[in-house]
Amino acid sequence: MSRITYQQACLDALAEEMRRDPRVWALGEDLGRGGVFGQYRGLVAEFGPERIADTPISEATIMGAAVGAALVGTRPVVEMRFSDFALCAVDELVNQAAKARFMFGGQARVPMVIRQPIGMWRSSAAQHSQSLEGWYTHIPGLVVVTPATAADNKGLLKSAIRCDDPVVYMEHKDLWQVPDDVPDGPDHLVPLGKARIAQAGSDCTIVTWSRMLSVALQAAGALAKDGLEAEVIDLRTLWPWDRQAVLDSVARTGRLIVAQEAVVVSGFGAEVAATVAEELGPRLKAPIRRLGSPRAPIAYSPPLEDVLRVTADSIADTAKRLCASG
Amino acid sequence: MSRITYQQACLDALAEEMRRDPRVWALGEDLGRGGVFGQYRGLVAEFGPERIADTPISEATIMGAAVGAALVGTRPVVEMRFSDFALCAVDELVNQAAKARFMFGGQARVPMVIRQPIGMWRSSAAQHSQSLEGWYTHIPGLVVVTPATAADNKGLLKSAIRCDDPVVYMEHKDLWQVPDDVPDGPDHLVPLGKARIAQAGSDCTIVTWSRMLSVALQAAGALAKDGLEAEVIDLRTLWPWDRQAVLDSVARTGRLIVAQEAVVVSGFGAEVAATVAEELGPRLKAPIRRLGSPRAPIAYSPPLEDVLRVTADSIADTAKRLCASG
Amino acid sequence: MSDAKHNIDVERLRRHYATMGLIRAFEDAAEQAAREGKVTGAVHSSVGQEAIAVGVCANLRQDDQITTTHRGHGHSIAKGTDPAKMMRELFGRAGGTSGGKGGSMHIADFSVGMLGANGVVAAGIPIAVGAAHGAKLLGNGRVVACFFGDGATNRGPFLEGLNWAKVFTLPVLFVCEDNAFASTTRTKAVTAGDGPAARARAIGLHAADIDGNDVALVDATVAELVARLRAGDGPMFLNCRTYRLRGHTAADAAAYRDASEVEARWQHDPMKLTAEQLQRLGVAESHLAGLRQAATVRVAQALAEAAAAPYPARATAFTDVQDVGAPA
Amino acid sequence: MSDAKHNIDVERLRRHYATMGLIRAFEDAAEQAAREGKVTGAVHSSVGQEAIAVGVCANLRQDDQITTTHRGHGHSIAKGTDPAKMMRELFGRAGGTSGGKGGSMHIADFSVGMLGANGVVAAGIPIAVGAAHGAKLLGNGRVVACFFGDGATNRGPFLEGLNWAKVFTLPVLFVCEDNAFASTTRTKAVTAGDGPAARARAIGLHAADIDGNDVALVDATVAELVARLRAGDGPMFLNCRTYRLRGHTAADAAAYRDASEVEARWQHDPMKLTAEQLQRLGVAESHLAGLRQAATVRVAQALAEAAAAPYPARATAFTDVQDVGAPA
Ligand SMILES: Cc1ncc(C[n+]2csc(CCOP(=O)(O)OP(=O)(O)O)c2C)c(N)n1
Ligand SMILES: Cc1ncc(C[n+]2csc(CCOP(=O)(O)OP(=O)(O)O)c2C)c(N)n1
Ligand SMILES: [Mg+2]
Ligand SMILES: [Mg+2]
Repeated sequence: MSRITYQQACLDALAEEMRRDPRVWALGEDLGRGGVFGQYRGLVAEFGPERIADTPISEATIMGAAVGAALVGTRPVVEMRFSDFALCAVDELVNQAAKARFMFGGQARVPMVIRQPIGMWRSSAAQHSQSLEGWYTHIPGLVVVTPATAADNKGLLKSAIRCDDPVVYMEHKDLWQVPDDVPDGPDHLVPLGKARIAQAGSDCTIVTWSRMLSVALQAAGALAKDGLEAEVIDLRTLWPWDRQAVLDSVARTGRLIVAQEAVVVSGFGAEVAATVAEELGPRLKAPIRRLGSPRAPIAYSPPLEDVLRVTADSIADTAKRLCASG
Repeated sequence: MSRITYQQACLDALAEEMRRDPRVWALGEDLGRGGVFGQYRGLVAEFGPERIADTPISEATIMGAAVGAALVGTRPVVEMRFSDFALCAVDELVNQAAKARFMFGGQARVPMVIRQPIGMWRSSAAQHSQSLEGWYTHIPGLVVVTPATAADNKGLLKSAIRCDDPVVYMEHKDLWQVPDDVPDGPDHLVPLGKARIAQAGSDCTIVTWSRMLSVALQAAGALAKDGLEAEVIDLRTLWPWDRQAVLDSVARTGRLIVAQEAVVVSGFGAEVAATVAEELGPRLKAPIRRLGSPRAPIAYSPPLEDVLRVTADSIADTAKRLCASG
Repeated sequence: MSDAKHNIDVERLRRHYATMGLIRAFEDAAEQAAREGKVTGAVHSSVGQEAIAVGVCANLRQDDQITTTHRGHGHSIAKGTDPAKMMRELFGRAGGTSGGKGGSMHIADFSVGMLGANGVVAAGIPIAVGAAHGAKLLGNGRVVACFFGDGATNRGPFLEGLNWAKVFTLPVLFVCEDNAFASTTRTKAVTAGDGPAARARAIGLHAADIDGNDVALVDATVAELVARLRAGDGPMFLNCRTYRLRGHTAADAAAYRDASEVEARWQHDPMKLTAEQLQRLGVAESHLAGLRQAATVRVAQALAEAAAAPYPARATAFTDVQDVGAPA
Repeated sequence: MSDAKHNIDVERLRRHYATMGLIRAFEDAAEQAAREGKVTGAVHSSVGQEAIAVGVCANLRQDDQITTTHRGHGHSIAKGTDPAKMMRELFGRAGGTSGGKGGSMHIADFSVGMLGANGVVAAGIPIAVGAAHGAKLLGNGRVVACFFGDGATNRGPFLEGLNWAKVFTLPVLFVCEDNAFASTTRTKAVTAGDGPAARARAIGLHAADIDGNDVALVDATVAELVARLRAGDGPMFLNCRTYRLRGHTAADAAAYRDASEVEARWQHDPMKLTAEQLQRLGVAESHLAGLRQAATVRVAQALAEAAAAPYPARATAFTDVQDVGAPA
């Protein structure tokens, strides 16, 4: 175990996988100078500019070329810089990467990782702050991963790189500098599709992912002081997601809050809520609650940006109300 | 009232609005020859090639140029041909059209209609068949419309053209030739955000939109023979959607089925289901059920394609089971 | 014996003619089947453009690779795809190249380096570039030919892909099939400047601009370009002027152009031109008729087989989606 | 009195110098405020590129329009935006150009035809083209100048937008600020061919390629190009060679380039060049110092005002979203 940052953890993960498998390479803008968040720092020295490739500002072709390179047997790790810019490459991701294996009847696979940092990062405004993870869960063929901790950003990135299908890998921009205890050595893998009970509890279930995990844990801490035990589940992977872990928990607690940073409307929280309603509906002790951003673009000005944030208080308040009713 | 097709209805709507407002114009590939589904047939003769503009195959710029043209006071109607191709223009739609009004503090508006035909259309396969309406409901700034009938394809298109914000307008490719009674004259407007109770009933509520409406009505017909009265609600507009109409209905019937052609996972049905669970959860008589496509790309071969379709039988069966339980 | 102009030997030209004839027969049969409703999806015929497919692919090894477009039957056949398997795909049957999942717009045959057709105009360009990028990283000496239409040169990936290939010095041959149409629109009406080759040159690529209906010329030009690819000279560009003799799809009567224009273009039909050339080289028309007849028979058999083949098992609607998270 | 080379009159050049000085002062203050954490978002300085903004916008009428990029303060000031309003925007305050909702990357000022900065590289190109398309449809005689960087010429919309403008004969002036960098990358390292102007010419546009640090030259060149736009000659292209004297953002020390390289480029600083030119034309350095001083004072005041301005009301987080379906 070492205490390292989320940023260092994924750096280690990529370096280990590149050492292990010569077919793994990374491509994107400015990677040679370490990438825009330092998450490629120093890699070009070890692996050279062929395997840490600086590209033109050509998002569509970064994505499309990775599809081609994956089809012929390499394992590209694509850096999109901000998930917002990946919107310049949606055809290549959704119509090509996600569908090639199926459309071609299984003749080939598309083992690629698409890194798309998400989330609010002080005053990044409407085009540099979006959390669009829900979108990609809707697209057959894609795996969607949203690591919340340094340990997971190591273990999940390694699993993503080893996955034979395209993985949309969404780090959160506000987590890069957050440290965590991370298992040492190259064998720390976190399986895709397995949630983690970040805190056990019996009064209500809070399902969350990405940066919202720390907010949910804070809320759980506050609730504990009021004698309420919240169970906090970090989904880690949104597709496939760990339905069973969530259903088991909610079956025990009878109450569900889904907390996400993304816009609530048609966010992934809707899928979680709908699934729980379908499976457990009449057995719930209280109505389901979703928390997330109102449906408005993200403003630049700090106080306006903050209006959109889900806070520990809002989670705790919601939990208290749910636990009071029913 | 005249009996005209869905295709003719929207042709009439566009022509009427172009006559009424000289700022309205249409742009897209092959419009001069009537558009790929004939939905622009004859318009170039009346309005000339400036206002029915044939464009290069440049989806990103079709969308982006429309944003610019809208910002300076024209009212473009953008034709994307297949919603799948609109994926080549997502930055322009999501980062630009949807956000400009807000990012610029309300200095300008983006009155444009983005037509994106959706849905399965025999053997169009994975890149020409998608129903991605759910995606756009997640994006602040966008209105999302999914007309199910010829009457609505007239009245909603006219409302969309008159709307001062970007409207993602999704016709269904399998409906072009379907006739319906359509009110005559240029005053037939259908308001954005109002659902229609396509059939009243008290035993369960079936919420649907687009082509699935006819399937749901068929199911309701079959259920009637078994003595079950299903209420069928056509949402018509997915954003804003008529929450109140749905909640009122489900409050009465106590049972909800959401039927959609799109992939179930994170489709708009999840938003409807989650909302009803939040608002009415413990008062439901039976668990909510969502029907839609399994999460797989759409295959070419007819029998494989059909595996993904929601049928009247599957809706009726689900309704019967819900009505039996509870 | 050889044709002086392009120094092509008659046997090679005869083989080209045979392959072109096979493509022609395939396209005619596929269009007919589409009109009869036997092929349920769209069919985009490459009739009139066969010389390009054949002239290019004749210079590729089996393990070299290609990407193609919605109009890709010819390229597939020229690269070595079995027409019978491809016809089964068009019929949506088991045993089709993609198991019936893709249809005409998603033909692929990785066994012969055919990396896939594409339903999205210009989408094959970055994919081809990436395949070449992969070849370079793997050091396997393969080259990639990337087919696309003149209409595709107005989409962003055209610029991005060419620039990328040049920046990374990748072994890609870009082949533009400049057939005058983009669906129902005359490409020139929506395209500025001096054409695809001029655009390529501005991005630093060597570009040739030739009559794409002359198979010997295509063959000879590509031989040179592919040699340069293999020598590591970076991407090469080839614009092939041709004409789309049929409608955009089997359903398109192409009433937006005069019959007289089309008739004039039939005089420049590559099958006709190649036949005349072969005759000048001493091959009898009866021999050529035999080649055409063999193609027709082979395609008729493919068609009959396809029509008789079973549909894929319904469970395959859920296979090949993804390893984790596929529908149960 | 006028400078023979560009036939520019000294008063016009003096005004250019004053505006360039205002931009310089604004950028210096904004960068400083960003480093101090007073400006919470990213700041991209246009120091070294002021001559382009000023030389171009001097040839536009107030109701002509521009689009710009993440590096757009200079263009905005040159087009007539009040620096005080813009500074409030950078501080996220009420009364900012976008009411604090946009920040530096989303400056817009429709009152002077500034249609918006953009956080997405090259995204302003289609928007500018569309604005020109709108102008043509409305017949209002306006022209549009579209600013973008050299890095943007590798994105698809560059090709698509130029082609579109030419096909529809639109009054757009494309202005490439060829400042040698795209973020931390040297643009040349990822760009093939003979540069932006060559690409534009291949798409059929008339293109000029000039020293963008010479404001008189920019002014004179643009005067001619804009005259052609107004005459209906269709889109024009201008490549302005320059150098990004600061880091990519205020947070970027730009350690990826040698201090000596940067120093050499400061010798070619447009402020310095213009001052020398004015001195040659007989304007005293003391007068120029006065102009610079006035700019510094004006910006200092803008800064103080911005820092003192209130934040926008929280309810405005939900205004300007959309007419139907906005959050309650
Ligand atoms: C991105 C995109 N836009 C539009 C279409 C519809 N479409 C299919 S083929 C075609 C014309 C393509 O023209 P060209 O590239 O010249 O190829 P050709 O059909 O002539 O072989 C169009 C517009 C598409 N498939 N993809
Ligand atoms: C589509 C997109 N990709 C990447 C970025 C990140 N980015 C911001 S500015 C920039 C460099 C732009 O270079 P250039 O166009 O030359 O403009 P300059 O910064 O030199 O003014 C990059 C890569 C972005 N904003 N948008
Ligand atoms: Mg063509
Ligand atoms: Mg630059």
